[in-house]
Amino acid sequence: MGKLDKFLLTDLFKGLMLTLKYAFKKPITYQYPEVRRPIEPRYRGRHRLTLHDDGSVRCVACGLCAAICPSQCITIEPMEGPGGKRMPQVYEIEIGRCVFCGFCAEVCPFDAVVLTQEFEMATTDKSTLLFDQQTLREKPRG
Amino acid sequence: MNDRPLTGRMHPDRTPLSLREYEQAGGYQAVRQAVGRIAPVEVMNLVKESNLRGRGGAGFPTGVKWSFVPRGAQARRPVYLIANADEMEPGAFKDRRLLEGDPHQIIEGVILASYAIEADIAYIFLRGEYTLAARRVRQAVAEAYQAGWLGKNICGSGWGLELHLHTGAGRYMCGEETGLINSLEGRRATPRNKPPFPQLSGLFGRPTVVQNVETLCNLPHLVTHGAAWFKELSRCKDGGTKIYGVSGKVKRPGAWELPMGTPIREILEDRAGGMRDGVHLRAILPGGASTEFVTVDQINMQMDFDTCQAAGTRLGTGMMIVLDDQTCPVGMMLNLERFFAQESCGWCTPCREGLPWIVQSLAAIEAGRGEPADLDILEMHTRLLGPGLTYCALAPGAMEPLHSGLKIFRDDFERHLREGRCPWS
Amino acid sequence: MPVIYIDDQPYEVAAHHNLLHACLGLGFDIPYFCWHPALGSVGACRQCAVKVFRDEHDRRGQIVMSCMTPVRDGLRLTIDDPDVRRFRATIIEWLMVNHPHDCPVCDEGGHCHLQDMTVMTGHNYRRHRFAKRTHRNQDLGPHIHHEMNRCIQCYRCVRFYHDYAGGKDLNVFGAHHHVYFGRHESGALESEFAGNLVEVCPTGVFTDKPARRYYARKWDLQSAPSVCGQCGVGCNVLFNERYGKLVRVDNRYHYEINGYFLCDRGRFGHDFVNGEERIRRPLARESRGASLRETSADDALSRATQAVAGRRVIGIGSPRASLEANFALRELVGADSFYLGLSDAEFKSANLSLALLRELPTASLHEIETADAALVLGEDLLTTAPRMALALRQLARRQPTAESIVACPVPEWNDQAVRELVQQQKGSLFSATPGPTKLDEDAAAVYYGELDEIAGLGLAVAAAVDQPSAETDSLATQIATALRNAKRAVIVSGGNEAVMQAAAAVVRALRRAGRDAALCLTQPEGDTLGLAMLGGRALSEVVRDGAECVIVLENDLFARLPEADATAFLERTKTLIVLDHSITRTTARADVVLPAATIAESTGTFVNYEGRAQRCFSAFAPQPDVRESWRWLDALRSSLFWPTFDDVCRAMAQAVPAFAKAPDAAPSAAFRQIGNKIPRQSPRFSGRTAITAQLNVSEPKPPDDPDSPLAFSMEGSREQPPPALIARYWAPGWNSVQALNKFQQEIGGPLRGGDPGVRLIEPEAKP
Amino acid sequence: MTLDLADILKQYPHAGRDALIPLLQSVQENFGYLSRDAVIAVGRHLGLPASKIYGVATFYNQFRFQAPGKHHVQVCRGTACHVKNSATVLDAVKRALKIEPGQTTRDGAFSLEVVACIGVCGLAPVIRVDDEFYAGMTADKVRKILDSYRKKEAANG
Repeated sequence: MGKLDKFLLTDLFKGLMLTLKYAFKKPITYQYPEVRRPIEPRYRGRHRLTLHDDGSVRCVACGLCAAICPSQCITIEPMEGPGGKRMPQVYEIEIGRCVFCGFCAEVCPFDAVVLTQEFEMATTDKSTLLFDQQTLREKPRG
Repeated sequence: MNDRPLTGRMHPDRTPLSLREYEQAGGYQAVRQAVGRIAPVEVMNLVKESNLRGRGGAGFPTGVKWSFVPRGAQARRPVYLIANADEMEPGAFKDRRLLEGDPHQIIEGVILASYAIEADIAYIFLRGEYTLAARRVRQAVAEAYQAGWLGKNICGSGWGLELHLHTGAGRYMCGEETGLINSLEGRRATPRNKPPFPQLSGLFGRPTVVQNVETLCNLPHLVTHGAAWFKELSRCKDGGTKIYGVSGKVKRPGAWELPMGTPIREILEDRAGGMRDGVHLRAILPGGASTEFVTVDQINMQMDFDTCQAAGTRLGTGMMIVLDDQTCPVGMMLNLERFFAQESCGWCTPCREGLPWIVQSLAAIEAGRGEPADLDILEMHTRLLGPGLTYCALAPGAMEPLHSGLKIFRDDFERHLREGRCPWS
Repeated sequence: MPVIYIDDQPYEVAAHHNLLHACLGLGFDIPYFCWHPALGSVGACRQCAVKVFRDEHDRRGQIVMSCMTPVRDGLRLTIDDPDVRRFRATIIEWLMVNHPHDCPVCDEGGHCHLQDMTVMTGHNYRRHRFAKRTHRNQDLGPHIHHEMNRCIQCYRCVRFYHDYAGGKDLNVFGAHHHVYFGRHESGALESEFAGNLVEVCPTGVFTDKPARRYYARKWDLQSAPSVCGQCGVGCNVLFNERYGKLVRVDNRYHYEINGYFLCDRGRFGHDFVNGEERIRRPLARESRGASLRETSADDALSRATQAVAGRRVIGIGSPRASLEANFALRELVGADSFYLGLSDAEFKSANLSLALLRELPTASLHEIETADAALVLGEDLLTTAPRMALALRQLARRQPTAESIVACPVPEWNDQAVRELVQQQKGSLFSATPGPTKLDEDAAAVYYGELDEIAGLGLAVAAAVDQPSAETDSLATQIATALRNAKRAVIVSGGNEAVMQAAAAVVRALRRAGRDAALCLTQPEGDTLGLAMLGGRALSEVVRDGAECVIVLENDLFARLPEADATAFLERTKTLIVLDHSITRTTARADVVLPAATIAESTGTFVNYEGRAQRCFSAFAPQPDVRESWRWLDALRSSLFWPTFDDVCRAMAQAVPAFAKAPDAAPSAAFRQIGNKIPRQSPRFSGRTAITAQLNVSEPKPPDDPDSPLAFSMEGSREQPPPALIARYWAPGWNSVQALNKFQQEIGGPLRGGDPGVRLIEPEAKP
Repeated sequence: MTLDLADILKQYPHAGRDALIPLLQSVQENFGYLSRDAVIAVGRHLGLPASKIYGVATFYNQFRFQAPGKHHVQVCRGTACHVKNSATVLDAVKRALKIEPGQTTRDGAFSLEVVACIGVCGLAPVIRVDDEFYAGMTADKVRKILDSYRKKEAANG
């Protein structure tokens, strides 16, 4: 690099030119949260407990998801529901520990737990990261 | 000399021979000749020599079977002899004829067999539905006791025999010798594992021989006339005559006593009068429901144990079932397999679960809901319900008609699948 | 020993086994259902097919059922042949034709033999497309849940319940594919051993009904080896916990004692651990007359310490508390003030038992099963020691077999054939009891009479053994002849002193005659004999002695003393301190109640009827205020002597010579396997990090266990632990209890490394 | 009923287990079926638990456990009838009576039995109600015949 270039601040102007060039182009970043990025179809996000048509959970509390879970973040306490049907009394996922591997959904014999595309679970209070059955039943936002 | 020893002296009107009639026709002569006169072992050797083979279906040489029974001080008493009259195979009715027509003949047979194996107690295990036979045999047993042919000290020999009549409660499994023994003990008629064979540990854990009615009926004649005479009756190397029967759409269905080894054609055409008019023969189950089909081109086959086996089927009971061209072979097999599935005792897995699956598959095919995979399922069962793989011979027997049927009537099965209905319906 | 060739490799095997037994023993995996090591073979399921070859040139081979094929020298076979593999997979396919595939909701799921075998055979695709047959279930009472649709018709349940245990009310009904296993009408199962159906059934037809309330998978259970304290037999059990609740009690195999089976009292009798009556917080009252109130542990301890300090204190021990707890109490109050918490009759019988056991040899349950003759004097074993009654029944079943198979050679494992040979013949089992018992029908002869008459019969038998005379035809002579003819005889008694003495007289007479005879004396509770060995004064003396301060250890005085005596004694007591786990009439009168841990939550040593010391380990850590009794008692002393269990156990071994060997009952807490503790949880234990997330999202440290080599964790050694520390039966591919095969030296034989426990009493007379 | 239970049992003194099946046969012959009481009485006589007797009796085809109905319906399933579609006839009877073979309707009016062959193959497919044979059955005819029995029953009060 010559002294002249240094004196004329060529590099600076080159840089400014690049900035100027992009100033008139369409931006490539998303203005999250106003603008939301499309999510890939096989994205694995927050869990959801699927329901029967009558609103009861499909889950029979067999315990396979809890057993397969590599981060051991699923807790199930089964109970006998109406008509002797087996169902979960407690179904909790401690989402803060979840690695979103999707094994739980994979292993479920009834497709009762699925991974949705929801990913916005940030919080300032760690204790809210324990998702109980009610939370897991809700339809994901968006 | 009489060439129909078993049935020759029966009344044409099917009334039974009374004790007096039986004795006048030479009955109980064999007992008089043998019991106390010749050693039991000699009687057994005579039977061995005569090549008498069991008429129940398996065709095991009778004398050899008896030779496994322990004798003398070795034997744990009592020793039992059981006459197997639980004739339940579809299409079989030969024993009924023998029991109803000449009840003393079977009693004499029982006495001789019991003497040969030194048995103390004998049973006749009769199919429950044979009420007429039960009445006649019961009467005959009472007469025989009265005349001293049964009871203590027969013919002054010091040897005695008790004979009981037991009517079955209806299960095909009671025809299997160990199933029969269990039933007689008042248990469920599930078969037993062999070994130990019943000759060593049978009824109440004691030595027991189970023999078919027809086999036993041969004994009095065999003892009276000798082994040479007996062998001459036959047209093959097995001795004696055989009761052959035909059922199906023939002109004169029935049963006849003919020399062992009579060809199918003679039985079918000379005796049964051939097929009914307008009906054509397609295949024959030569030995009853649990034997392989033979086709029309094998009709000259001699009906004896070895020839049948060489031809890939079995002599079985010798009561043939004829399949004609107006009956759906799939439907016929469905009917047979439903019988076997119903009569499975439920002890071993392949038979208990396999046979109902076969029935479901056949029923689906017959109803036009079959799938090509069903044929593979059926074929698999014919392989895996084989001898040694199941607990007893019921399932392997049930597979025999299906095994050959799948080959012979392959086109008919495929037509069912193709047309989605039974072409005969 | 014969040599068999599996895939051309030679193996030595025992001659009297069947091929399945031998191959499993060699470590090969062959799937099976109807065979059971204790029940023998019947060849019903056809699952254990292998291919045998005529000689080394035979390549076609023949498929046979390995369970029905005797071992013989030079036998060549293969387990891994395409034909047999296909056949075995098809057997599963057939069984699956009607199996409901409801594993997710089935209580057996996760420890199901059928699941294991399905995976083992590789069957995975269903080709049967028709309707399944269904059955109605029955209500079989409070203990067993019935789900008939899952049945695979292996006939094990009836063979165990009916043939092995002598139950009358379970049977098989119907025929062909409608075979039904159950009662002839709904109703509670009557057998004392019905609970074993849960383990005998290879799938979920019979499941543990109390455990169903908790719906826990085997892999989620935290378990520890323990001992049943319901009677003096000392059967080995596994306690299984989840969420702080005792979920299920399983059989823990012990070759010498309970083998494969437990009685229902042991299996279903531990519900008090979760009971409403449990004391979970220390209780104290301000003054006499005030009511008991919950208080803190510190407060309760300080009250108790104050009451104890400087006073004469009486300690009352307990036959249901561990040796260590009783020892700790004795150390606290001094040997002179230590009273055995036994009723008068129990006291006498326990001391007499001890004296007799020191004189004459005794027999384990396994030795009873394999003896040739037995005489029961005075005891209704089905109520006092049910598992012993089951062992005697096996003697009665086995002994005529031995005679029959000489006459007609049949292998002993060929169950049906053997039973056919034996018919109704009964073995040399004799019973003399005050009234009819369920064991009577197995006995060759039965005698009913008052206890003194029974003692008289015993003495008459002893006399007849001494002087055999063929002419008299009395019952005593008949029994004496049978006992004299036996290679090994066992006399069972208990309870009444005179009867026990008579039983001992029979044993002595037999030994004088040069026969091998043993004496078995039942004990009413888990540690009765241990208490007698520890030694102490009779409880009847306590009423006379009295004291200002009394400590009662896990005992209810009203059950041991006459009502008036107990009331009077407690009236005179100024301060009553009671340690117990549940509310009793004694705790209701206490001034301080210290909540004791139950057997499922504590580490301790128990001594069974034969003087065998056995260790129990806590299956789960007790709640914060609940402690093992020896811990409370240690805390009552001026300074802590015994921070861990090993300390108290060692101190006891030093102080009491009879217990010198007690520490050897199981490895000490210092035991490590490849540097690791033994985990109480399975590697699949679920939700570890999240299980307490509702309290705190940070995962807490698992509780420490300074008392044992076991850890309250899934982490630790994955090797097979020493037998006293086996917390679950699991092996790769074997999730059900049948994984036990992999823990035994020989199938149906002792555990690898020897059976746990140590006998503390050496009789003078050598067996 | 010709004999009562005690008389039947008296014919089998000191009987063992092997007398079980003959004994059950005579009970059924006299009463038409094996009642719960009869089974228990037989059990007491032979020293066998009821479950064992039921275990044996349910194995065999011969034994019935419900009292036969006022009208006993037999459906033939022999080969001849099979060929002429006796399966649909049986289905129709089962549907009309809402019972399975071996059972009796709740009002005790009908019982159903499947027999291997009635022996009138010329009339196939055939059913028999009490002593009356009905030939050439179809599902429709079955319904009508059973209805007529019901009506007769109602008319008789």
